[in-house]
Amino acid sequence: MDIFYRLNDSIFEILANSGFSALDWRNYVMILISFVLIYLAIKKQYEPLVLLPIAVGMLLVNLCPAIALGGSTNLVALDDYIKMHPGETIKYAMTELNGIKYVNVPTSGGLLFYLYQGVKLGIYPPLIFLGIGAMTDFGPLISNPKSFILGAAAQIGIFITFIGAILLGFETNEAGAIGIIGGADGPTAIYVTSILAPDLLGPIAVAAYSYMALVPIIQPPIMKLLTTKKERQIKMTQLRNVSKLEKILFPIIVTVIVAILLPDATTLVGMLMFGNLMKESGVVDRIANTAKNELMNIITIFLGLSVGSTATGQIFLSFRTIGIICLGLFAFCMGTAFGVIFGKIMCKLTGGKVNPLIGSAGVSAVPMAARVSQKVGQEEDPSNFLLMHAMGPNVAGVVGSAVAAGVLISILA
Amino acid sequence: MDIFYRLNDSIFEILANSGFSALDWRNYVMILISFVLIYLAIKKQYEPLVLLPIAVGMLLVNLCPAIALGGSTNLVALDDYIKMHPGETIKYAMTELNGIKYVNVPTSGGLLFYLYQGVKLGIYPPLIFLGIGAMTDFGPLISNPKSFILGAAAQIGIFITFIGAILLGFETNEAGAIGIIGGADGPTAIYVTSILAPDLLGPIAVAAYSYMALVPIIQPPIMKLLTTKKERQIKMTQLRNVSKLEKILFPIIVTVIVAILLPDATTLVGMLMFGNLMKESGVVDRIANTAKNELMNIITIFLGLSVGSTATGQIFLSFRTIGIICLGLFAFCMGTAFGVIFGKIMCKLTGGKVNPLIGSAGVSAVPMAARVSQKVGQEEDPSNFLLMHAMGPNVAGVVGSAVAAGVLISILA
Amino acid sequence: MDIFYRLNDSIFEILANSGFSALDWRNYVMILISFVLIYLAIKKQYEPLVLLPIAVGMLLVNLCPAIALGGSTNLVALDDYIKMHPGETIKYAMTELNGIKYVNVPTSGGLLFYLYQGVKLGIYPPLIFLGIGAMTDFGPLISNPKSFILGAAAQIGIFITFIGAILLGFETNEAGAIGIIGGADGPTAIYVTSILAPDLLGPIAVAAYSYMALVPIIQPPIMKLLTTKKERQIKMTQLRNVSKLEKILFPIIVTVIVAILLPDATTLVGMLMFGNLMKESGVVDRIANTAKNELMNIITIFLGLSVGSTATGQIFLSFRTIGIICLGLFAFCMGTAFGVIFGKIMCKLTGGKVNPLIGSAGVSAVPMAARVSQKVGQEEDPSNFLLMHAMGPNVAGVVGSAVAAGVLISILA
Amino acid sequence: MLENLRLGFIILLTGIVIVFSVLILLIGIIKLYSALVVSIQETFKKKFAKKKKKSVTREEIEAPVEAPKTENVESAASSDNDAIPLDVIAAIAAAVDYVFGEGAVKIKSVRKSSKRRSAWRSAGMAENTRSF
Amino acid sequence: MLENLRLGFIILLTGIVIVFSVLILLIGIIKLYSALVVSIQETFKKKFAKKKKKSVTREEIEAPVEAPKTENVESAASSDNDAIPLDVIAAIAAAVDYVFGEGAVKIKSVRKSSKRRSAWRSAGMAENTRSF
Amino acid sequence: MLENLRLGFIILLTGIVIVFSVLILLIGIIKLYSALVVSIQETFKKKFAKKKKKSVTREEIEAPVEAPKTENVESAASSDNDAIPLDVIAAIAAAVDYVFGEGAVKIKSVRKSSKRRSAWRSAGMAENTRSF
Ligand code: NA
Ligand code: NA
Ligand code: NA
Repeated sequence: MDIFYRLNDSIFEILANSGFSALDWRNYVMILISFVLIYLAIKKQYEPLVLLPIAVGMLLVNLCPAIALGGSTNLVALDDYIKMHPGETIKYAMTELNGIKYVNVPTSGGLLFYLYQGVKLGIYPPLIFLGIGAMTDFGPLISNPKSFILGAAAQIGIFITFIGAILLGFETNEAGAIGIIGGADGPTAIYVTSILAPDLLGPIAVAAYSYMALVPIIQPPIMKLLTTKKERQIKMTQLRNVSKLEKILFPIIVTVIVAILLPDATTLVGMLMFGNLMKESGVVDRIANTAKNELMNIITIFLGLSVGSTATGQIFLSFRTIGIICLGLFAFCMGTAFGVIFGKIMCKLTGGKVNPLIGSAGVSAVPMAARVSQKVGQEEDPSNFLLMHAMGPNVAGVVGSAVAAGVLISILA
Repeated sequence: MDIFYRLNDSIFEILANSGFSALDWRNYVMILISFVLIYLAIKKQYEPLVLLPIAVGMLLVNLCPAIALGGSTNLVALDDYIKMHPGETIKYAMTELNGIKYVNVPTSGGLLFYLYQGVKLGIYPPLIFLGIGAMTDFGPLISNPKSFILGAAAQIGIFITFIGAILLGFETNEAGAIGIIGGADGPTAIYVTSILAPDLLGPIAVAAYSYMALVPIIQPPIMKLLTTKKERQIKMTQLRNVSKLEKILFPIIVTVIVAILLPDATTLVGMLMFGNLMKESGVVDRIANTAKNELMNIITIFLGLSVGSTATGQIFLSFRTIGIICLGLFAFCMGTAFGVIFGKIMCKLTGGKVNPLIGSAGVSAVPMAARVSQKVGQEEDPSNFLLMHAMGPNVAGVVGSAVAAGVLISILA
Repeated sequence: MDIFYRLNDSIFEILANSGFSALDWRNYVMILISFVLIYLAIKKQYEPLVLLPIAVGMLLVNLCPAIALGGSTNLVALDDYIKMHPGETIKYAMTELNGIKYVNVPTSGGLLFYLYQGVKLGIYPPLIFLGIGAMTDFGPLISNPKSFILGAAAQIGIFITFIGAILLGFETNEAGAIGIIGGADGPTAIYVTSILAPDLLGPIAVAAYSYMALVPIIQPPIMKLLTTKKERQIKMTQLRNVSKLEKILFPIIVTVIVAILLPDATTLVGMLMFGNLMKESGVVDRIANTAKNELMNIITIFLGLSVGSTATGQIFLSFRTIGIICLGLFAFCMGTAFGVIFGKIMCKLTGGKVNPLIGSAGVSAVPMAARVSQKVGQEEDPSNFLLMHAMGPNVAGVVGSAVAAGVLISILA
Repeated sequence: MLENLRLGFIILLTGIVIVFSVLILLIGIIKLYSALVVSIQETFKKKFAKKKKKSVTREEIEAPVEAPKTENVESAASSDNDAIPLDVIAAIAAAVDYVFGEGAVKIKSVRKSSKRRSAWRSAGMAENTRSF
Repeated sequence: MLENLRLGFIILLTGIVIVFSVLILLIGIIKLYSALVVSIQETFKKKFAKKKKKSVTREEIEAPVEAPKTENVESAASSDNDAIPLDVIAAIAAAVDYVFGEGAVKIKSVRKSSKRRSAWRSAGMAENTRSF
Repeated sequence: MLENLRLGFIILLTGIVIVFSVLILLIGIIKLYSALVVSIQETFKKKFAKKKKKSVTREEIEAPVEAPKTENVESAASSDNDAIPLDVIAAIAAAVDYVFGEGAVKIKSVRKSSKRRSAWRSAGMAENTRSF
């Protein structure tokens, strides 16, 4: 009989520790949100490589918060400990509080806690940049370096959003992290947020990657609104070929300039450019291929899961998240608008040789934004090929957001 | 002359530090055991991907125990330190004990100590499950969900062995770790053991993987003993095709149910199902392929070596190891038996539509146990193809042992 | 107006934190040196897989030293902290010094600091050895085990250089690290240096890999000087075929012998031999391939970057570096010379059956040094194929330097 | 040990109860959603003809520059080649058999020829950069 | 918040100033070095005929045992095959088209046949060990 | 420094003594076991004819479902293809030469055609899951 009582107790205790009693409504809401993200990632293919791991991380942490908790020391009253571990010798330290002896039982952290360390210590985003660098061709940018202006212009959205965030009542560090959504560059956004406002990692990463996936929907109306039909029909002259030597020198020069002027941007820009140097040098294909394939894939899995694991219901479900979602959209729109506006200015200054549509590609969101430029251009004139010209501002935007990240970190961190 | 005296001293000191003087007979016995394991892994192909690294880890740690020791602080008497490092400035802290000053010289840990952290912190097994999930097809299980009952039945062996272990005098936490051998699933066994009884990692991992390799020898006699010739000749109807949507929903649903009911099983089941979701979604092939290939291979090397490194002679060579080896075999036999018995019950209940031979596949040991069902079935009737039907209980067994692991951890940890 | 003043301040502060004010001339010199190394790696293909990452690490750390600094705790005066973070609650511990309260703001370390831990803890070099083992064929050495004598002879350069370094005023631990350059084996040199004299990692790694790339220039004059034309024309008899079983037993036996006699060499030799065992066993191709490809590539990137990051101007630019460069060359020359001299002795003892040119391959620098033997031999007689015979001493040299490393560590660490 | 043994029986029973409960619950849920999915999909199939046209329009927005199938083949090249209909592969295999003798070899990996590829390569950004 | 807002404007301006300064500086430098590179390369091209002979001699020192192109193809095999002239690949593709029908498939990876290879394999050390 | 120098000489001598001792010991042991292995293998070769039949029986227990050779080829596909006799590869290469011109290309990877494969794929578990 005694055994059945205790069986009952035992099953009851397992149920008492189960999610049914431990989770609150916010966790269930978050689980639903993670389902929506999984749906968007799989069915709509919204940046699935990152959003699927993020969504799963979000799902797991809300089903079982312990999976993202660090190790700790449990103080177990000595008597209880002996009851639970009959006949064992006690191998942990003891603490005495108010005359009662406690055993200091260390507990190990959850898997996502350990994976998260790579985000917290700022290791994953630069390593992903290493891989991106190893797949990026800066040729179009080198052959038309003026693209850098468009890559800079599109970052204005970051700083305007920063002010918007302050107006909505966010702290300055949080506002900086929210602004960087406008950089339209995932690893940069995660890197900055992990330094300035780690609590916001979940919503900011989700917003950044979602809007990047939505670029083909967000940008065209703004682009059409700000340009005339005639401007959109401008055809640009073909880009010159860039020699291998120029491509090799480019990453070195960019690293030196950016790192000296803005040390806080060194890690991101340096890794991006190191990856590119590996690619362009052509002498280290072995490691360049691993950097852009297996290494980046492994880091992507770890990064996604652990970023998702910061999105517990208690943190994610607040009005601030709604603010972040709105501000993120605002940032993308602003970035696009300023890119196009500076495109128009360059169009004027060059006497109509620049199609302003390539300005919107300056937000980054590589290579989606460049394709949108191509597509909107072709809608006006099917014989117009803007893709190559838009790739210049597009990759310049990556450097631009890393520089903007450096500014934010250096002032706000 | 002085130099030759000191040369003599110096060579003598090296010999004094060599294995000849530092190792005891148990280390030599362990070295022989590691040779046997290397032989079994290479010649007999007993789960070589895991047993070979384990055997090498075992070999290395018994040749040179320091390779698995953590960093520590050596207290070196100041006078000795100065003699050994003439002319150097002392850069370490000093401690004074009984009037003698000591230099606190920090020493770095051995390679296998650092690799072992991934086992100790519970990181490797879930990552291996990630890869396994990315290669597993749960289709046969989805099309015949009743297989879950066989996957549950075969886990009864775990709990019966638990009682057996207690009867042999093991502590409850150790008994839990020993019982999980019956799960016939390597990463689960290592995960549970690293939490409940890390000292037993060596023998338990060796037993688990060895018996998994021996499944074709262990299971058939039990299967034949418990079934009639007629039962073994039952042909099962073909499984229905499972739609892609069902395959995508399956890992999500299993994660949610298991994680809510049994949080301690979340990490293992969650990673297994995340891997499977990556596979079935079809939109993240890049990272799914890395998860099941390079990432899993790297982790396998690290896991094997570091599990092996826990098997020092001092720990491994005890009567307890013999007990573990015996109980492990008992667990496999019990799991097989209960799987087959429940197969017979299902056979009865369905009016002879289920061949009880597929029950033994519920122990996991994927896909070996399913093949054994196929083989034993074909021995009676060469035209009988049970493989696909056995895959259902087989993969259900993986989920089943993870759930059983959750129960053991939640009660015993 | 106030805003513009503060804008001015803000930009001024960014400039004040920029490299222009923080870097000193030595950093600029190091940047130039890193350019030279990048040039040599890309244009001259001097061991680019390692020298390119080293050069980039060197470049980054001298542009922005913070990238290699560990996390620390900044004491920020409470008043300043509140000014900088208006409205925030203070979440860090406080310290009171001289009546002023300080906030303990923890800062995260730089990327290269974290990557460097794998060097500091001695993890990367053995893992690279794992990959090298998985690509090495010890067949030529097994079929002609006397090659071990040449592989030992070439290590004499290590110990002679050790004395040379002491004569130049280096401490004994530093001298040990410098001597190991003569091992002509990158991972061994880095492993020993990280233990004995981590400050010298930069110059020693650069010297080791540079001279390995220069082996075709350094060795031939010495080889020709020490041999007669007749000796160089000696043709060697074909090597016998080695059975698979011998190839499988070889790594096990070498591990056991070396580890028992010299525990400090266990990690390097053990991993080299484990990699080789994986290759030769033929049953674990999955993990053997990952070990020699992706895992090794990832580690190479991390190792190169973090070794380069130790080469700050303040450390690298000293007369000691010049000493190291000279001693490194000396070590290579001595190693080559002793290899050839022992080759001559073996030639004598075998009645002219050994071509002394294969002795120089004993320095390691696999497979470059063996090719040099082949090339110098063919210069005298185009029909002479020494390559296979030189591979024996060549791979023996790898084992030899690992053993020498064990000696140095066991005496000096 | 008696106490341990009692604990053992409790765990035995708890374990069996929990493992069976959880897995039987899974059976129920899987049966439920399988039925649901099958019925939903049949409903959708009927609506498919209509939807198809819409989705084509939606796809055209991205199509000219996206070519996701090609990406798919590329990234999965080393493992399988689902993106090409099995009958095409069968045809190729047959052709190879014809040349080299039946059953001798099997083409390891077949990739769709994509004229867009070279345009993309010059566009300077691997397709799969997109997600980072 | 007013204080925050003021800070916001300062950061807005600082950010814009710095981002534009850095990127415009990059424009200048890239233009400069591009011009430089182009002019240098043209100078070199003229000297090329002379140099070529020298470099051949230098290469011969390593050539008989090195075969760097083969290595290149091996290590990069999974991604691209630059080491073989495109026209060769085109020719192969044409041949395949001829056999299997136009546009149907594309050879995934072409590797130069290297008689040295087997010698190297027996030499027992993969080419790419060199750097470690 | 004099003290250091003395230490230097001791290490020089210790090092040389130890390195030579260890490696010469290795020479002895390798010679010994090589001799042993060669003699053992010759003994085994004689017994081979008998054993062969036995091992066939043993293999049949696992064969119908295991197909280890295929697994081997799969997992090692990227590096080499030892599992197919070299003469088969030579034959294929000759055929390719015949089609594309001698020496032009080399088939990179040849895999045995395995009818079991598709059965396995549907069996839902990659062969190499086995070990985990
Ligand atoms: Na951007
Ligand atoms: Na199981
Ligand atoms: Na050496």
